Amino acid sequence: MDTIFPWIILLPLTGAIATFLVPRAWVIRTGMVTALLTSCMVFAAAYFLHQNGPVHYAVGSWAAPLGIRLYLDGLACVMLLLTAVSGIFISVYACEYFKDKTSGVLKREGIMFWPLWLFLWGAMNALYVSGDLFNMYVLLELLGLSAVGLVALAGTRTVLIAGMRYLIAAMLGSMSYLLGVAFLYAMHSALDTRMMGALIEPGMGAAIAFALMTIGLLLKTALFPLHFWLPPAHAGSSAPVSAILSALVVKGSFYLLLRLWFDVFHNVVTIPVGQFLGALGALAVLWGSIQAIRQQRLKMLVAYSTVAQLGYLFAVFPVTAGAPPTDGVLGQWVIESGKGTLYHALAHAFSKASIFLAAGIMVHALGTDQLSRMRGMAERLPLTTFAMALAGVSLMGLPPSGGFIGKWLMMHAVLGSGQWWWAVVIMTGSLLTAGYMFMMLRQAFQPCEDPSLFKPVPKTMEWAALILAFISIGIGIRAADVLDLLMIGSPFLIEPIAAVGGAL
Amino acid sequence: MTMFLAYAVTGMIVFAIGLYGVVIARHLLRKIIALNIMAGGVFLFLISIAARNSQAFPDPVPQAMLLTGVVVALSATAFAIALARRIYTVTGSATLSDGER
Amino acid sequence: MTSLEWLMDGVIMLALIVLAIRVLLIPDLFRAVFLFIVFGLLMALAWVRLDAPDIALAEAAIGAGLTGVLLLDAVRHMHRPVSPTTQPPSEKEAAP
Amino acid sequence: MSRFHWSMHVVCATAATFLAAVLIYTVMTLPSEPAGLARLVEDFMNVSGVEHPVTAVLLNFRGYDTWLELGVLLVAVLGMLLFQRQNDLRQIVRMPAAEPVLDWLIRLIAPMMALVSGYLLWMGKYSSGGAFQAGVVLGAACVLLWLSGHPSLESLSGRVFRFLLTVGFSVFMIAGALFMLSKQPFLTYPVATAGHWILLIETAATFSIAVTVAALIMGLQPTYSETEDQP
Repeated sequence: MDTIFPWIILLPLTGAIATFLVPRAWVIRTGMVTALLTSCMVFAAAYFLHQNGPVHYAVGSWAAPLGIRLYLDGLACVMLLLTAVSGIFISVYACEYFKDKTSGVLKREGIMFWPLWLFLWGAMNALYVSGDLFNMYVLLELLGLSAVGLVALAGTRTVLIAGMRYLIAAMLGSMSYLLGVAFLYAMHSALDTRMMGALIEPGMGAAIAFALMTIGLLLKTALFPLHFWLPPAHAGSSAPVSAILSALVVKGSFYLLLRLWFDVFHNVVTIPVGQFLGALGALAVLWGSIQAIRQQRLKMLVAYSTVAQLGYLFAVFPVTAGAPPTDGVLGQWVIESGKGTLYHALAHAFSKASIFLAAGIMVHALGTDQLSRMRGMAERLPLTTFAMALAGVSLMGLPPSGGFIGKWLMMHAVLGSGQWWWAVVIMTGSLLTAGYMFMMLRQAFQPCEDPSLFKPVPKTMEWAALILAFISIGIGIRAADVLDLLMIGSPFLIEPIAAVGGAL
Repeated sequence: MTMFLAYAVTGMIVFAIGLYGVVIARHLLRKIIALNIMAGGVFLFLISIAARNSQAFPDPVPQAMLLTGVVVALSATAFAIALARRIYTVTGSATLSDGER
Repeated sequence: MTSLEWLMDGVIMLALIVLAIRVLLIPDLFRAVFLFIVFGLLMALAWVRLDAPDIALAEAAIGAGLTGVLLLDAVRHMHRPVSPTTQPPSEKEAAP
Repeated sequence: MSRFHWSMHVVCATAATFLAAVLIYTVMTLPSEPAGLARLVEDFMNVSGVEHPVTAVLLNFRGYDTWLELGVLLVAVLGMLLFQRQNDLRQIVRMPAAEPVLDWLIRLIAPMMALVSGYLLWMGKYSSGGAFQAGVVLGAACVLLWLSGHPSLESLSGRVFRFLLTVGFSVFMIAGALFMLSKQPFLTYPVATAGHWILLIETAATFSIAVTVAALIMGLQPTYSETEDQP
């Protein structure tokens, strides 16, 4: 296992360098080869994890307080798989998307897309396995910069302004996170998450560090009050980039929040903090869905849907904050809600990527993503509409889709732990999601007056979107073994974790 | 009131001033300058942590963090300046005109 | 800590805070960038006082030097009207 | 100042002062004599291959961070190239030849700066110095050459320019991955030759930082095809 582990990070970054250096004709080939190799490496890592359990990996063979420790467990592995699977299909889609319609030659953006995308993928993989607080800061910055580069790829006015706003929000978030890490180091002279978790004790310093780091990560996850930069950035950028941002990038900072909450701050968090985050999540769900229903453009609708669906992920915090470490029963609900949140993240990633890719196909074929112009899409672009419908099913949470499993586990946990009001929010949110999904599909199934409007669309783009939608349904059916993989190394334990010690 | 505490407090004040500047500024370059001042505040705090213990040499780990932080802040600033100039070339205005956030 | 050292540290700290405020509130952008460069150099001086000479060298070179040059260049270019004709940068007051 | 209503200023100012007060109070409660990792670094100094603690932490104990940070620098240049719609610096207008006094001065200073950069790089093992300081000094030399009309980075061909940009990041990665063949974790230098490996990596990093720094400055200058560049 030790030989494979770092290749998850090395391969995408090598590919990024290669696509930057090779001549124009070779860029797509190098990019696709890197994407395939990285996915194989991630699947191999998942297989090894399944065989012999979680892995602690000391970079440079220096022990934790001094060196940097990487850690792969079920939670990290599921997120790696999420990035790899959606990454493959987004890459296939991007090969076609950036080709010039007439000459078939790669446009300028297509060349710059690959290095930035592979840097982002490498940063995501490194972020999921990182176990060191300062290392997470550097990776967050690398992720932010390459994401802003991707947003501003098209170079139009709206995209540049959205990219600038995103960059300023990302830099504010990183600075606040770094100050939190500085406070933690000032108090306990350690940077390793597990070690810090063992050393930390509730107090003013720990509370301020927690608040700073959480606000920084909330700004990067675009949770409700801090989401101003997300809709224009996700809607304005080109289709594969919006899919990358909505499905993958926002989940990276949410994953960090989850890691910090369970590994580092588990005995610092209090019930009101959990309720506060849950309330923000609920507001995001309601406000995002209402905004989505009011949108006229498909990509803005889907972008606001991202703001809403992110709100669901925060249901895990009130349940966790309420559960004292020693209480076995409540602890069981925490694991249940953790599974629900992860499953919702997984299903949301696949279905949101699929819808954004489908929206890209619509813009490719019709030249606009105005909802009113979607008439007759079902007739002219059957595969794309089918992909949108399937992804909508998963977003709404209808059985047997992955979204349903996620919502079911969350509801189960929330009701089980006695905080029934979150269940109300989840229900209304699903209703509103159904609202804007059917609003979108109703337009597509209108009779088509003028078939000549639709320009031909490459088949690989449609199949990429469709397969992603099938996957988001498929993980609902194969839920059992995904959940087993997730629970390796029991990521959602809440009793104070013993100092790293023996593992190295 | 050791030297560490004095500089740490200054760092915090500079951080708050920088944050205030980022929110208030409308010109993109001013926002970038304010972000750098904010970063300077955090780095001053980091350096004063390193100088706290009075052994032979100061704690090298925060200093290494600092050097990495300075270079990361530099690359983020250079990126932001290139983007701001591109926005100026494309839109002719050096502020995020439509709706200030 | 001799009183002389305290005086010097006090001056550096006060200057850092006052400069930080001045940089953000000064109307002219050129002067703001110059003040920011001075702020970077003072920061490097503070780090030398906190006995981190090599990091101070890096901060002076990167923080004050490089960021200052980039900002100055950006301010000079951002004064020009969008179509870069050869006439010198117009003296119109930069957007505050 | 900005066209905000004055109430916005007051609100933000009070919020900032409140934040500063909270942070200052927290700083007061911090332990003033903590353990710190200085002693731990001291114990491992003999194994790290360099004498200067900061360089040891930067390039050996936490080399992974420094490697990723070179990646961040590379993404910054990628962004700059993307926004300037260039692949390299060949389009940058070369400055007119400087008058003789400046020209003679630059001919004297530029090699001196290269020397200082080499010195800083070599001193990184023993006292303050290292890849970043050396790289910035070398980068400044390139910019000075360009400013005074001498051929500098804009005379490099696209491929060489891009190779120089990525050489620091790639050498660091290759050196780190090399030892994985002998079943060592990533970035583990053999103790005996650790110093040499670190020097090799620092040299490559100096070159790529120098080119990155110069590119970040020169890349934003007007290009030959400025008119064609209008959107």
